[in-house]
Amino acid sequence: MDISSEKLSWLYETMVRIRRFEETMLEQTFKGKSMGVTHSSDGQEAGPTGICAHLTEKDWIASTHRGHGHCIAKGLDSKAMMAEIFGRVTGQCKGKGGSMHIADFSKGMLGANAIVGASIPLAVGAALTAKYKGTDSVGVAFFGDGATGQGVLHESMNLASIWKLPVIFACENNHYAEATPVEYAVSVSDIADRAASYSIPGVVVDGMDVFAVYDAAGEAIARARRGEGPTLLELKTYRYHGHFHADVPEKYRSKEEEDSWHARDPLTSFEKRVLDQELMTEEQLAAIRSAIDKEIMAAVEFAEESPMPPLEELYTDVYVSYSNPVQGLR
Amino acid sequence: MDISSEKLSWLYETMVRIRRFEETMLEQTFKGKSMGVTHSSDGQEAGPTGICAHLTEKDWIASTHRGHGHCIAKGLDSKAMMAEIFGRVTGQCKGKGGSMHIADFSKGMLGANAIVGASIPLAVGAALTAKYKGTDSVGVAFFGDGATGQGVLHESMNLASIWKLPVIFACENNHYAEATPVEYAVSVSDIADRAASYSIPGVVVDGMDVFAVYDAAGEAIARARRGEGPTLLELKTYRYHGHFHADVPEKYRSKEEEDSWHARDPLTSFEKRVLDQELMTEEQLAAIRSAIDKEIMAAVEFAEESPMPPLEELYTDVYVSYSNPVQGLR
Amino acid sequence: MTTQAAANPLGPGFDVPGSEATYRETFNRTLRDELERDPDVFIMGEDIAGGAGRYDEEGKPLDAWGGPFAATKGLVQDFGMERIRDTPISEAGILGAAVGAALTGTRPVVDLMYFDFVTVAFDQLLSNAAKSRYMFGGQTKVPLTIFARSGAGTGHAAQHSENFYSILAHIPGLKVVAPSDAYTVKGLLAAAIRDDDPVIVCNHKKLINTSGFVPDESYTIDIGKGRVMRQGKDVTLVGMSWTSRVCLNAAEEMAKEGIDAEVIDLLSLSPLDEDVFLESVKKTNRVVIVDEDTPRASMASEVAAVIAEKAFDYLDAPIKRVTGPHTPVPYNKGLETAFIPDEAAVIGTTKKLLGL
Amino acid sequence: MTTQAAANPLGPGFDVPGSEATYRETFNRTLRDELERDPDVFIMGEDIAGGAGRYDEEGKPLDAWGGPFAATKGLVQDFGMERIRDTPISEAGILGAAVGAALTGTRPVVDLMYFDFVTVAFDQLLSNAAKSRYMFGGQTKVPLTIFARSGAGTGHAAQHSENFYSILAHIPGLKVVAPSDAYTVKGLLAAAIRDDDPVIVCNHKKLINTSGFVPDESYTIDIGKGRVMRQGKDVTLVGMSWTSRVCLNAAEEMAKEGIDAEVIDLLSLSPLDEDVFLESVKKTNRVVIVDEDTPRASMASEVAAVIAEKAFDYLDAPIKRVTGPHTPVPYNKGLETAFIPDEAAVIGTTKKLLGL
Ligand SMILES: Cc1ncc(C[n+]2csc(CCOP(=O)(O)OP(=O)(O)O)c2C)c(N)n1
Ligand SMILES: Cc1ncc(C[n+]2csc(CCOP(=O)(O)OP(=O)(O)O)c2C)c(N)n1
Ligand SMILES: [Mg+2]
Ligand SMILES: [Mg+2]
Repeated sequence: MDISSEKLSWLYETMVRIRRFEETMLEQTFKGKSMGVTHSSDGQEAGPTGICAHLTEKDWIASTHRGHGHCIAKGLDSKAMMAEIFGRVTGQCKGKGGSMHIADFSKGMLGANAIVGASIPLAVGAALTAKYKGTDSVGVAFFGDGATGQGVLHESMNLASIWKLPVIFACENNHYAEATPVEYAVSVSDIADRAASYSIPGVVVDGMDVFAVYDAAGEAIARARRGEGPTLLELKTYRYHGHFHADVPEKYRSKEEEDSWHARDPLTSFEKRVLDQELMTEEQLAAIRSAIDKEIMAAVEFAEESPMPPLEELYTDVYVSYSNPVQGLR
Repeated sequence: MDISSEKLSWLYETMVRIRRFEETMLEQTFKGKSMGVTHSSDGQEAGPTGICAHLTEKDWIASTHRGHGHCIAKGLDSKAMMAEIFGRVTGQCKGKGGSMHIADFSKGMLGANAIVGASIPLAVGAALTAKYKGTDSVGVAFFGDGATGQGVLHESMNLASIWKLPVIFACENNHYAEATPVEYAVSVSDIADRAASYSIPGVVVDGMDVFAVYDAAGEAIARARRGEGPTLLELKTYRYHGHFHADVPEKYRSKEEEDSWHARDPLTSFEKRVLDQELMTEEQLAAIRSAIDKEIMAAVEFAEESPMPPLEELYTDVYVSYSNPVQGLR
Repeated sequence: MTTQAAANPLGPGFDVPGSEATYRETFNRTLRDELERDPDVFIMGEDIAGGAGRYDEEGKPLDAWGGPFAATKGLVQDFGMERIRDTPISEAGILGAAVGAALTGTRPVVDLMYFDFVTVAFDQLLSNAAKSRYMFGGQTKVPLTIFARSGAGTGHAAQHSENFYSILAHIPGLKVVAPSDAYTVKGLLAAAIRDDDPVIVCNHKKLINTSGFVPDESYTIDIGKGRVMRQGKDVTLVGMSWTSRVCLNAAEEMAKEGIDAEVIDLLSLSPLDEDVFLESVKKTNRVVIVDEDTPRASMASEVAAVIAEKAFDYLDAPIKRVTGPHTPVPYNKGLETAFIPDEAAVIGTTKKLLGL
Repeated sequence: MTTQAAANPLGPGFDVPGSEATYRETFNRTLRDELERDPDVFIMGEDIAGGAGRYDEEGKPLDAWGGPFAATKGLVQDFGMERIRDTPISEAGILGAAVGAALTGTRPVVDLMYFDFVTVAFDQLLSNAAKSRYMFGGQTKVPLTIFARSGAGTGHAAQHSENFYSILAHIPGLKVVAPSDAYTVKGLLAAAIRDDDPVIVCNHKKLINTSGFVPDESYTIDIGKGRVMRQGKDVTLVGMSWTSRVCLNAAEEMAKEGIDAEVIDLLSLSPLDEDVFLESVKKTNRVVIVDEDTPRASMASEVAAVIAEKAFDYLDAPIKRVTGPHTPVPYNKGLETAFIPDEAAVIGTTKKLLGL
């Protein structure tokens, strides 16, 4: 395998960080610590990890309501993320965005977005900036199988194709949009096949295997950086938990189905593979896991102890400048 | 050829009616008789004619800003159409809609629409009604190559496919959207190929040959009536005049290109074919032409002599009922 | 009992058989009634059933979700998938298809979940639903009902908390109703579904779990009629949707201090019942308009403008508006709470207005 | 000269070098100036060049269309296709891409043709352009300019005649400007493109062929500042976009009869310059607000509400609104003309208000 050992441990560390963050985030949500709904991405760790492994802070990603994994893979700080979910002023968005709007522009993370499909053209625009300014940055649009129902995806893929923009359309097909099975809502068996409508490459990828994602994404991103245009990646994956914290997935999917996906868990299959191939030792893996455990616990503490935003924050950040603000008429 | 002689003369009569209507409509527009912009469809007669030849008043069509051909093929009265363009109360919409909004619900014509792409889902909805009520009616969505840039087309084709609705997506690819060449704006060489994204049939049709359209449409509509779902037809065609009355197409397309399409004129090729095969006589064709000439002249006279809508019409037809109308605050 | 009842005080106290019920139950129950009443009525939306295409042990279609806030819970199992139609996430396509269906002889009801998502389908709403009848010279109609959830208060943040009704009420061709309790949602939702024009039903998230008296019998409340929620003589408080309750609570509070406020509940935002608040202002000579929506070109602005034009000579004091600020809705609970006009704000403004 | 000049009467009469020019020429010229000023500025839209991908004899990109009303005529040949970017008909995708580009370091200017088409991209406008800065806690900005044509008067009928600015001005996070002549469009368009927030520029179709004095030098007009178009003492007429000219014409007419009307031109709808009309009303004690947009929850309503709250004690008469009716825009010329508030309507209403 042509992956440096640093990269290898980064892949594992990142997937573990996502897993622990989501599990902890859910616990905290049930404890009432989140100020709003939360959407966990555990089970889907391989996608963002394998893709962002090829990106730097100069590259941009656009994310969704299920965005914690994208954030972590793009290098966001778990403390600031947890604090945002807790609605604290130390949060990534000063507690004004919450779980569905975590962003860090300094890291090239253009934000989670709570309107399904709405963040896709933002990645196209980021790629347009790259082309306009002549840099080799790329834009990655993460979106789900359900988002393929939105017309703006079609428009975005057409624009990226005719303008040969450096965009990766990363469809995380976790087989459900809320409680709606993909086979009901999507009129094609492999979403990747829709790439043909835009004369761009479309690749079906095992979204549970970080190495498969790493390879497919590496090719697509290299192609984009070479100025050869966009690629559509379909990552077949699965969300272990419900659509949002309170959803009960047993109502619409079977135990057998869930088990079959858990059997392909991205973390355990990674562990098995690196141990079999003696690329990493059990000690190394364990060390990473316990380090991440501590980090996430520390993130919760940090969030817990952080102050709430002052009331004036209600009125700030609407505009860069505005001559006549209206603070409600009282 | 398995077309009855009645149908055969209907095809010719309808194409001639469209041609004469558009030419006359343009003349009248330049004379200042139209109250707004007009978009001529001459050159594109074979499409609406070959498709509507299979429809009854129980079937529905949704149309565009370039809708006169669709209206005529669906059996609308040229008098009421011309009067509408002249803004008269005898017009199809009492002079309140104009060239871009001609409709006749009694004929299953759901209206021309001035928002590109916006009428496409209306045909899907009409097909939904057919399915819901268990009739064998179909819905036809006419739209241009430029409209394929709109996300709502993607959404509509996906909906029609998953619900197996009786819809014909009739893309009139006249190779330009205003002054934008299709090869610049559309990222696939044959729009019909996009049907694969929805697991439905997609057929490239010679949009200058009414017989080719008649056959392809016949198959698609029969399929729809059998409950087997939608079809995407791409009619390759050409508009002889500018995008709208004042547009000068020479600015963006070549004489050679225009000539090559005129050489395939739907009317002359029809005439040649029926005469060669002795399906109709020159006398029959001439009789039809002069009858239509008279009809269209009569339509202009009718429009000319028709009264304007009374001022009260400004306030009517906003709602079926409204308890507190606001006639402007004066 | 239609308008009459609508003009009555709050739910309880009718001499008609009925019972206490939540807004949520009543909404669901009313959908059921209308589906039974008229076979042309069907409902479309994302996960209004859930698990589409899958069936339970008894071979019934799954009812795994039941719409946001369980608005459509249980309906698919009784009415089937043709009438309770789950859709992909394609608001523009869905609403456009609903308009097309309405134009051709059915009476679609569309659940757009949150008003924020109406923006994705806004062109279909403005260009087709609202304008078809007019631009086609009155030859057709659009018997379409759209409902969604509005407002702040549940930690859904900027993209799931739009009130949006000010924008909708601005649009000619649309009707907009804003129930304020279980009693009014039953009458207004039924009226909306039976109406031949496109009607949008605004359901404030904070109302959904409230409960009140609901008559058993079927009734409609006339679209275009507001109601007097509380009689008073010192000042008029005008509310809509959630803020009608805020006004009522504020009025009860102030009553303890001897301030006798009249409370007007608009119920319909388009058509707007000008008489119900003009008559009140002519009596009290003072008015505070309470609207959770952001202030500029809002329903609060409209009510103020109508009063300033038609009841000017009766006014003894400036027209006051208490609204949300000109900002998106923040996530943090404290900030979000500060966004929403509350009793304290209404009482404070009213007392200032009364010079107390 | 910025605000100062903006606060001046109409174009002519400055002691600065300049010349008569049309709104159309001035708009095009200003785009050119800003493209030259800042390499990060680029323009996107449908057929803003025309014939995309094709070249003339000299190998220059075709300039076959130049945008509706020739707004961008000639620009592609001087600035190239990267900076004058023709697009497919994908308003949501285009606007979304523009927001993404603005978030990542460029300054896009988007031509959406007619305001009616903004509805197709409305979600990108409301959910992303307007809310990104706020929901991300102020860590980013959206330096985006959107322009389109508004209003009735050209026979474009229901789907091409939206004014739409009342809806836009309602939205926190957006700025909205409405020039009323060649002089103001130069200053406001330049200010919009240089502004770090999303700004929407409303160009009324009836203004595009009007002409007036335009200074040669580059200048901006502060966004958020209105102007006094005409000084007067008897009554205040408030206009915006096209209706500012209607008000001015009406004032000149009435002057002949000895009625001395002050005319306020809002120029900015968000932020709204409350002081400029409040000061005027405090002086004249009477006001007529003239707005072509449909009346409910409109800019006219907002101005009326602000006056009713903040200048109540100065008012000697009801606040009058003269607006379009609550209907879509009809096609027939006579009906369309009746839709638009004209001088006669303004004069009639004003005289009634003055008891003449
Ligand atoms: C425009 C819009 N419509 C509907 C919703 C409600 N909603 C939130 S997430 C979701 C499902 C999205 O499914 P998918 O794209 O597959 O992403 P996943 O949740 O599976 O990660 C829906 C319908 C929304 N947020 N925005
Ligand atoms: C949403 C929207 N965007 C832009 C326009 C302006 N416009 C009118 S027709 C047209 C070109 C349409 O091209 P096409 O779909 O190929 O139809 P054709 O005119 O060739 O018949 C454009 C851009 C519009 N009317 N609606
Ligand atoms: Mg999914
Ligand atoms: Mg075309």
